Amino acid sequence: MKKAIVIFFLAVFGYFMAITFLSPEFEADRNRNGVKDFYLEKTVSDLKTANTVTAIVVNFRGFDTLGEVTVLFLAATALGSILFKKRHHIGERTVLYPASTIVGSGAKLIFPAIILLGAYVFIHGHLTPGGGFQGGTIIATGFLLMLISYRNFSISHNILSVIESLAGILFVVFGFMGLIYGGSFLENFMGTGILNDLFSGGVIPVIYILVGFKVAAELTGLIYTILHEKG
Amino acid sequence: MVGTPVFLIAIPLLAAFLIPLIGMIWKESVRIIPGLVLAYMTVLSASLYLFILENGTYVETIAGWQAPWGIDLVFSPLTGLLATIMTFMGFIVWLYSYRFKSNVEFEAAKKYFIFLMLLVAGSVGIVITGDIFNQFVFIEIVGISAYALTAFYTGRNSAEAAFKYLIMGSLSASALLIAIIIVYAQLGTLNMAEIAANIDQMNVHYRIIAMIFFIIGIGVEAEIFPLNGWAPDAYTEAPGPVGGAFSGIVVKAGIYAMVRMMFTLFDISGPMKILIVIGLVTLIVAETSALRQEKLKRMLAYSSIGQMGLVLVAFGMGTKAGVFAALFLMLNHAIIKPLLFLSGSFLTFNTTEKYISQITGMAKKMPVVSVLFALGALAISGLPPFSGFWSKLSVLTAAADENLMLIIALVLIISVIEIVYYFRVINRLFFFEYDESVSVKPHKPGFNGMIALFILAGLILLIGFYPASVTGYLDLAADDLLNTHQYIDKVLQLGQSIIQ
Amino acid sequence: MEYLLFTIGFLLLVLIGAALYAVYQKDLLYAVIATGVISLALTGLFLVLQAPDVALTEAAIGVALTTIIFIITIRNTVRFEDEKDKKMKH
Amino acid sequence: MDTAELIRLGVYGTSILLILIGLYAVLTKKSLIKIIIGLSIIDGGIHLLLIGIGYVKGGTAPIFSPGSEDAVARMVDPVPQALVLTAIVIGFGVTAVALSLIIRLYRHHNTLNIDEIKNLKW
Repeated sequence: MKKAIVIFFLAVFGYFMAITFLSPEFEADRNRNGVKDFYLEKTVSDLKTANTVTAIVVNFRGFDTLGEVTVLFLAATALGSILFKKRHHIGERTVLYPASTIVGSGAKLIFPAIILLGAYVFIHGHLTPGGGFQGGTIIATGFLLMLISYRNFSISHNILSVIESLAGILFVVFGFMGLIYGGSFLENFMGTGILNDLFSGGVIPVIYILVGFKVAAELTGLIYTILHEKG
Repeated sequence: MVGTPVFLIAIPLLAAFLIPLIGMIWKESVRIIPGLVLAYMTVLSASLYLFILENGTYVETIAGWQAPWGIDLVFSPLTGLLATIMTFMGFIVWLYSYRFKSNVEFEAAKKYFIFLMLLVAGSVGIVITGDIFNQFVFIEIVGISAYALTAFYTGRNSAEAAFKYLIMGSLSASALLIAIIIVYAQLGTLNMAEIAANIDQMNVHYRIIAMIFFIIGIGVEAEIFPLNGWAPDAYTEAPGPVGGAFSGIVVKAGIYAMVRMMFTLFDISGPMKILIVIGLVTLIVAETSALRQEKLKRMLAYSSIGQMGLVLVAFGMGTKAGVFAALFLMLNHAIIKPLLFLSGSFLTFNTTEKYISQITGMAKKMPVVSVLFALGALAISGLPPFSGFWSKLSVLTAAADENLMLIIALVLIISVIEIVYYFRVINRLFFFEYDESVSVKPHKPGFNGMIALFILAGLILLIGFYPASVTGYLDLAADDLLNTHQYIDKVLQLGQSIIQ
Repeated sequence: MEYLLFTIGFLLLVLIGAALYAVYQKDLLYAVIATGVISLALTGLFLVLQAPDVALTEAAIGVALTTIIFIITIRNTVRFEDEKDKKMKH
Repeated sequence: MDTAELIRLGVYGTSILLILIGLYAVLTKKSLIKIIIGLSIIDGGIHLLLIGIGYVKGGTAPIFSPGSEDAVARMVDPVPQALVLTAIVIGFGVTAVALSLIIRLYRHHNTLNIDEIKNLKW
């Protein structure tokens, strides 16, 4: 009975979705000259940033990004709060068996490469695909690999928390510097340089690198917390 | 001025990132900094509000891009009023919970205050932002803080209440995202003013579907029926002050988002009727449920949902008087409900179940708190001469202007129901003998908590005896909401539109 | 163009297949791996649909991190949807 | 029907199907982990939908390489991509919180079956 209701509901929902998105009018009525062209044009002419997505994420819609790193920060904090135990001893990591020699050495071999890749991705965020989020998550996966391969590989929670806090504070401070030197919060107040140079785009790469540090620290901390949870 | 609207969001975020760092060195700071930040936000918001009352709506651009292209923050008589109320209530809740968990873990207190601060900041963000995707981000900030606060006590049911809230919250966030997709695909913009200016270029079918998704997406925060299943559990399981924060801050932000969407974004003939229907259903279901509750906080939660239904009904009338009445109701509710939650949480201190029967005869043991609770109960059920009376009266007059006899009758019936269930509690509180086997052990309420309660009670009496002290501001806010053209003109200052 | 169409069609089929498998599979570990496959297919699609930034994010978050936190949760709780066979936990 | 139309219908149709499958899992499944899996499937569908909105036939990625500054007309819409980036990260945060709640529920109830956990009324 319950299933019948659910399927009926899904059918209605699917019908509405289908008539919205699948009808040819959806494409025909679309207004193509929205904000898109403006962004593409200004990214090259004003911001000198090759990657338009980065320009949008960090500059045009930078406020969203500030909110987004806050969401991650909140999630990491919430995880600690929800899994909080009265007698808080750092439990054994939930890795049942130690990794085999092959996995262990492989992880050791790959780990620096992953970190390097992550750093490359977020340093070149304004030139090539990628950026702070991508690089940060790649670095977090590197730490994850080490955490699950070695039972006694540990990261200081305090250091993670310091990195995270400093990156977040600097992000907001750069926003305020935009307010002071440029006139509005998060404004690109530095010289933008030449398109496709490593040092171009003004404040964009700086902020994206901060985002990278923050995301990497937050995600690593998050995984670390949940890995030390014994059911 | 001590800042611009963006400070209302940037400063709490800065403080949230700073607290773990300073907390390592100076433990007490995790309690003090949030209080300072909330106090600063209140002062800033109030001074900005007074500033814009003289100089007109203030639109702040972010990252230096004019409104249709960048994100903008709109500080108008309406949003300013709401932001001031929210930040002030946030400060009150902080004041109440300042000593909260003082004897327990430092880590827990740190997290609690970070969540509380970001809850307030996110709610203010929902209100003052001028961009629908930015609003989505703020809704998520509020959401995650709220889930974490609900699950704060490691009791048995709190995780479950939070989980229920999380499922509904993230489903509705998905609906909101679909609505944003439809609007962006059709109009190529995310700016509210730009959407409002060009909404008639959008196919009517898509407009209606997008609006339905918007209602689902915002409905969870606004506690409309049937998306409010999370509320009674979350209010019950969350720490006492958090119930006050939810009803005083989060719900207001949800209602604002909904109303802004209906009045400004989607200009469909008859959306007001939708609001009235949603509001009436919410009102009736919630108030009849409140009558049946055995637990104090569940009853308060249902009462809160019912009040929000009434607010939507008043907004749905669509007239100046209706909007004025709705805003008046929101203001009163934002003051009275936290008072009820906070004093109720003193009365049921340290109990897990929080049954109404457990407060039997507490008036003899904790007279001041009981009197304050009774004051809130009388005010919210709309008895003169307290503040609730004036807002209910304005709803009735607004309905009478429009000849909506059904609404008048229903509001009167609902008021009777409210009086019945609140008097049930008051009766138990004052006219029953204290029974040690049933009732909770009385305790000495904290000094800071009592100050918070007295401030709220003072406001209730002030508005009750001098309603003229606030009606002027509410009048300006109502004008602001109804004047869509002015909103569009102010935000798109140069008069430029990207869509020809 | 045919090549593009074929790639997209294949990825879409993988998506739907993996989603159905994830919903119907009683063994949660397999279901979680299937969600990882969904993310992988999405990564490919984002790449084909000219969104390399999103593809990178989805690859790191969707494929690696989400899957691993799901697996850790399963390890800490139960592995089977039915839970009748409690001793089969791990 | 030309290629662009086929791609468009396929992408939109698949994302709607994904959303429906996810919703089905959320609404009918008894296991809490299955519910969260359903949520992440819904998220995936919505992200695909957003990317589909921005896609133009024969478009290139919105990244300028040296000498291609005039390629603006052929680029796909970068805005939905930025939105998806934000949405993915937010979705991950919500998933992590949900899973930690699940771990705590299991600690208390020793089960993840939604019928056995419900001691709060709906």
